[in-house]
Amino acid sequence: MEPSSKIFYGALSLLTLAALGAGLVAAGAEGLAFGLFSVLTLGGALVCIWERSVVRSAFSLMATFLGIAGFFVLLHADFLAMAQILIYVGGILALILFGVMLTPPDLTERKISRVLGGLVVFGLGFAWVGMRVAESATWAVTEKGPAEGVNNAKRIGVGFLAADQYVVAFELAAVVLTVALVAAVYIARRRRADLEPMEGQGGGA
Amino acid sequence: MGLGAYVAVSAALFALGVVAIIVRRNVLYVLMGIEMILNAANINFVAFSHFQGGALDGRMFAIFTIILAAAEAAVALAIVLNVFYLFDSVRPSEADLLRE
Amino acid sequence: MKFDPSTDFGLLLAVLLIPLIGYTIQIFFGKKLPRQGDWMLTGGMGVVMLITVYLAIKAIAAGAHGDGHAVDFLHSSQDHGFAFKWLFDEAKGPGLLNVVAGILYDPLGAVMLAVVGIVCFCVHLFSIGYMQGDRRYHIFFANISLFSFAMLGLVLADNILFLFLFWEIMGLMSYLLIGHFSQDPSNPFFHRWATWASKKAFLTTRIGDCLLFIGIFIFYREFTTAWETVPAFKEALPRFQPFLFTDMWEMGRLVVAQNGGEFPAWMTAAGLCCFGGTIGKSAQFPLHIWLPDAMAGPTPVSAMIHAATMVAAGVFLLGRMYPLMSPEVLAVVTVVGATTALFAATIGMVVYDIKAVLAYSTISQLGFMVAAVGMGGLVAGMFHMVTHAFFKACLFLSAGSVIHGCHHVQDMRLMGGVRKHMPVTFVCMLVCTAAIAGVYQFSGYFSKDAILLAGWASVLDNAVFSGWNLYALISLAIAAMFTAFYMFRLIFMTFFGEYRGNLETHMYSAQIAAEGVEGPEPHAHDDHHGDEHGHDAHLPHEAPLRRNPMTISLVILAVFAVPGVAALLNGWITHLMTPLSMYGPTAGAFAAEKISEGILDHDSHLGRQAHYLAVGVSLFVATAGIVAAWFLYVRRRDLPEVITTKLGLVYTAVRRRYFVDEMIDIAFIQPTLKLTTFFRTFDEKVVDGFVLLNGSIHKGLAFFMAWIDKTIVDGLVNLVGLVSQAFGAATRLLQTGRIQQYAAFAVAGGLLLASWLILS
Amino acid sequence: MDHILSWICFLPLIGMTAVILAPKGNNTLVKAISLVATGVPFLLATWLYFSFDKTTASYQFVQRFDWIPLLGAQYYVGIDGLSIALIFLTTLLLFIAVPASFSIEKAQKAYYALLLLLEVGILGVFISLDYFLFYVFWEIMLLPMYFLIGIWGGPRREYAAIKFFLYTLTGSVLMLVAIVALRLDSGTFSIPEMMNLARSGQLTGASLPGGGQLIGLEFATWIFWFLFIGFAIKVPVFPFHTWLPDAHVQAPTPISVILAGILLKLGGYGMLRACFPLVPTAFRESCFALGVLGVVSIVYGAYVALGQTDFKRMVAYSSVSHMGYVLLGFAALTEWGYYGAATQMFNHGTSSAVMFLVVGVIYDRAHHRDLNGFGGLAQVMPRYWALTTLGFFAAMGLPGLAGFVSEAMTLVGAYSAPDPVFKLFVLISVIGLVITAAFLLWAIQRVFLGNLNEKYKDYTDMSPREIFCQAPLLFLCVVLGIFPFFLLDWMEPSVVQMVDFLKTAGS
Repeated sequence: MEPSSKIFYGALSLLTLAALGAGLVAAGAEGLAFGLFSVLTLGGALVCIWERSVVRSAFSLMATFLGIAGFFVLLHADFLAMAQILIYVGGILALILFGVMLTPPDLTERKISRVLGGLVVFGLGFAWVGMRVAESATWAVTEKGPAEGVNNAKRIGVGFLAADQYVVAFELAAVVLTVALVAAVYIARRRRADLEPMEGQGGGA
Repeated sequence: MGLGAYVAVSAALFALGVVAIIVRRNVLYVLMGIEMILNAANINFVAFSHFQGGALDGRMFAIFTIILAAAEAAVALAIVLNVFYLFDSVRPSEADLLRE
Repeated sequence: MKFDPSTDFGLLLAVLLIPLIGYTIQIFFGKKLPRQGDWMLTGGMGVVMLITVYLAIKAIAAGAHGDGHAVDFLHSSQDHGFAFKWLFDEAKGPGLLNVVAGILYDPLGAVMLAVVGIVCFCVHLFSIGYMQGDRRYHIFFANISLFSFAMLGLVLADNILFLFLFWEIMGLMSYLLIGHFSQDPSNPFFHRWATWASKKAFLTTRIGDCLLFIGIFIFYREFTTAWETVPAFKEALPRFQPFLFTDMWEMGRLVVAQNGGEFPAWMTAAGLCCFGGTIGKSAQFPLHIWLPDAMAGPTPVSAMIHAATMVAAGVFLLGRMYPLMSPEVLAVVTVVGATTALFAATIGMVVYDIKAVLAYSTISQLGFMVAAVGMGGLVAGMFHMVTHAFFKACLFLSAGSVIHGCHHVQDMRLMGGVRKHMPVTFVCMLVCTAAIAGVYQFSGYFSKDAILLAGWASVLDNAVFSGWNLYALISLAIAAMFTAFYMFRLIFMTFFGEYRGNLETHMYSAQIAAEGVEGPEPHAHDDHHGDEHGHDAHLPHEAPLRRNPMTISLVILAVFAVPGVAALLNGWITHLMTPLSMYGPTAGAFAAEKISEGILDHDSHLGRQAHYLAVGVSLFVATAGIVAAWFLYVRRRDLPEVITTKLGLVYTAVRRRYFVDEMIDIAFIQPTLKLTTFFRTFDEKVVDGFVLLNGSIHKGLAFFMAWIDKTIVDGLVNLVGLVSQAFGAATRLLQTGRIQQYAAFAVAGGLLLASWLILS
Repeated sequence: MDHILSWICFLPLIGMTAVILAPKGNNTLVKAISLVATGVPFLLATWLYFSFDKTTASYQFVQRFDWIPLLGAQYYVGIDGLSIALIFLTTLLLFIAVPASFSIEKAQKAYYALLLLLEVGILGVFISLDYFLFYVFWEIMLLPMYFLIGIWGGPRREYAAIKFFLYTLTGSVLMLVAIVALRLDSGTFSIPEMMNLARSGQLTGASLPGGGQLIGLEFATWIFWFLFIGFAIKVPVFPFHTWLPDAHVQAPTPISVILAGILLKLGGYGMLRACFPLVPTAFRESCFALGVLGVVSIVYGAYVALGQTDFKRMVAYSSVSHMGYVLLGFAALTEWGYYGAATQMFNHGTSSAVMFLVVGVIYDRAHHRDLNGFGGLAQVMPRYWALTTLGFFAAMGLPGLAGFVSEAMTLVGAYSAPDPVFKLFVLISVIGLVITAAFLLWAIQRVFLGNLNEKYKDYTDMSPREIFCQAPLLFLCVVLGIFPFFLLDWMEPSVVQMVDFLKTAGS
């Protein structure tokens, strides 16, 4: 492991402990869970950006997706949490891994200065903007929490199919998905004639 | 935990997604960054939905986002493969035909 | 023998349809027919001739009975339901929007039709011999057939729009026929000249056509307006058709009557425009320039153009429009005609090309006819057109025969003594020359006598006297003398003396050496008719037996010029053609108002007086002209050169045809070409340039914007990059990766926007 | 056959689909499909022509139902005497354009597909009675033309295509502005209803901001000039004509034929259908200006044509000259003028198509169009010479041929116009007649007569296919010259009504 990574992972570990502790102090068990999930989410994303290898990045992204699923559970959106794990972890991530495997590894592309610079510039920028927004914003929330014990999956199912709700959008989404998949297959179809000149060097697949 | 905490996490994830898109020179990172941004949005949707008394709309949107993300990922990967075939590289800076 | 509308209109229609159908068959199948279809068209034209002659005899019979004049001999097929609705299928009542075409058969038409039939048949017959061996023989026949059709249609048309239609078809056919040799380099004739001449003929006559077209507009517009606004006209002519000749005459009468007996100014303008058509078609000064060049066509075509068709059409139009012409127009007609007659006669005296002499004589004779009409000698003019058609066709065909016999030489200085070798041609030509010169009792004598009579009558009659008539009378008398002179000069130079074609040196050699041969270069030894006569005998020869048709047609035409026959013709025509019979009772009387009493009634005091003067003058000028020609070209052959030297510049001017061609070139053609070049440049540089400039301005603007974008906007962005450089490693971020750079900018922009929102 | 108009209009679209779906490389099949897809509408149009009721001026074969209710746009089609002949001409010329295109080698599938799409657009414009529909078809037509010139054209095809596109797009934009304004004012897209409003003088923009006035000019005047310029570019009228020579010269022969034969007519037809009747008062005020433009186009076009050395450019400028008669006839505002203009559109459609086919024949052989580079071709190509001469004389307006009828009627109509200055216009435009004869004869002389260039000695005469393309057009030229009532009877009631409308409406 190179030195810069050592520092990075060290810092990340410290951040994890800080987040967990802060969560526990702030809101007890729920806070602890929140801290854990946010560490999973943001940490996964950070590792994803940091890591030199695409495979590792992809797997760290899985942590992000899992963390978000956790958030969904905390927010009483259990169906969504399940869908998140199924689709993102099971589908999209798998797709990305296919992509990773179909393309050759390029270990030279990561420039540490770039990554650090980007993190600093955009992190600072977003942090500043976010803070100012947080100061001034009033969120449109009903202070009382959500009703407990509602069957989320059923509500969503009804929402999809009820004529006055989301049936059209649902159908459209289905069509878009179908078309997109067909299109993806079509685009990815390798046309020999187009690629003759590159046959020698690019035949990774 | 209050709404602000979720929004803060979401914002941070969004920023990281942007960074991922911009700093790494591999198309796959662009793809992953986009996924992060979409997920950041999803957190917001669900959080707001939750703190507004469990309104359904936000969750519905989240579901559609997930669906579209799946579609987008499939197409994007196909494009990535094509870009790779064409330019023999997955660096987006190489695929600069737009400049022509 | 009365005109029977039920059958005779059918015959007249057949006269039109036979050549038209013949043409259609010939143009598609001519080449495959035996003898390339010449027998079919000639036979068809023979039938046409028989019909026209039969109908003419009927007309003459109508003129002979009664009080000796054919009155009320005007048949319009529309009165008998025999009409072709042209523009709209259903008749639109007395509306103004319909053109219904029918057949108008009147004495003028009857006579003209017979002349056209006979001359066209003779030309067809002659062509069988003359054109043999031509590569486009069948096309030639098709074209002369359609040419004849157009002239026949023009004569029979009962409305001016259809007359114009046939008029233009004739223009087209003359274009094609004059240019007949223009695309065949294997032909020994002058194809380059033919191309140019045919185009010149078409364009020159088209100028006249356009004037005629305008004249038709004016008549249409004014007549319809008058008819719609004045109730009396509506009552008088309930079924008014604005283009119909009979209705036009009637309307003209009514309009003039309503105007207090004076012609309104617009009628003068319209009449002048219509006369413009005559100037173009009948080769009057200054649009005569096409006619001498038109002899570039094959000789039969020249015969046709100069005799029965084309040029006759202009004079025929004058006859048709006579009632509508105001005295002012007639004065112009007189002056133009007389000037042309004299002007062309002077040129005729100095040219050596045998066809050119005939061409200028045609122009001159047309001037006679036009001037005659102008002076009131309507019948005299038409009669001269008839006699002229016969003898000029014969003269041209004889000339063609001579040219053919003399190995396609046209310069008279290279002929001579042909009399002995071509006796039949000589006789025919002599008869016709006598006729054109006005020798006593030959056909030209009668018609020219009638013209001079009209001149004298109009000069002597105080009611119609004007100085222009006196000018015309004098000019015509001189021109008649010149005519006799140059025609006999032609005879003496061509047929008398010794044959000069083979001689290396002779009296004209110096002149020829100086000026070159007139007409086409003689093609000495590659004669394409060489199979018929040996090269050793370069002597003229009569057409061989198998070319008999040529001689036959010569004889047919010459018959009409000989004494006796000519007198008969004279009697018939003077009895048949009167203003009353030509235009109907009312319009005829109206037309006759402009004509001197002495012309209308030869037995009046004025008529007798004018008649004696006319006979005296015409006999004198004919004799003087012939004697002068004999003296100069038979007796004292050295004199012409002396005289020409003495005349000096005047002679040069006449030789060069008064530089009319050159002047027209300078005055019209060159400016047109300059204007064309100017317009083209204008279009490419200014109009299009404006568009392109507009484009360039926008393009420049676009480049300017792009520059701003690149230097200032992009510069700002780069500035941001520079700022980022201060943060160290982030610099590179901005300088690599295309798409990502854009994304970075987008995000940076978003952030900047957000901060601006927050800070403001 | 209630839907006959829609069938005629959209059959080529079906053909286009079939062409696209045809197996790759099977060009024979593509050509056959195109022939059928243009031939069937031609037959239908012929049937339509003869089942047309000649006695009425009202719209026939009407179909009308809502199309975009939100905008108030309808699918409203129908024909009257003004459009029937042009529909026939369109289907005929497109049917001829297909065999005339057989010599094209490049990307044939796309070519025929675009050609068929073009036919849809053109026919759509001719049958539309709804202004929105009209505009949609108008734009549909523009694109295939752009590609047909830009891809299959000559060496400077991009320049020509872009010039054509920008010019016509400018016109379209002006039209669009006017259409929107008319829609806002009248509340309908239906042209007959707009005409009804215009008849009673209600289409004055009074309901719009400004109360019918804009920068000191009447609403109707603005509308008139916007629409007029939009159509004038298509006609083309001087000084909007400079796209024409370039587009013609660069376009392949069949496209030139369509361009000259039909597209130019769209301008004239558009004026008659969708410009003058909507703002009749403004039109009457502008008659003088229109007459001037017409006369300038006639004389100027003829002179510039005389000055050309490029065969096709000459023919293109002759179109400018001939279409000037259309404008002059319109401006005259007399029945004869309108008969003349309407027949001139048809007759120029046939004669100019013949002229472009003539140029195409020689260009296919010599691969250049320099008039001075030919000579003596009559010796090797007598049939070609004969057909060319006939076509040129038809274009010259020689009596007995169709051009004469229309030119004579136009000039007579203009001469009898209420405004006496039109007499002067006629006198000036007669110069155009002489110059037209001059440049056509000169062209014949330079191409066909004189000495034969050795280079051209082996040229073959016209092939049956080439004769097939020209023969029907020449046949029409001759027949309509002798029996012009085959055109005039059909348009008579509509023309009478239209002239009456234009003379009286809105006052």
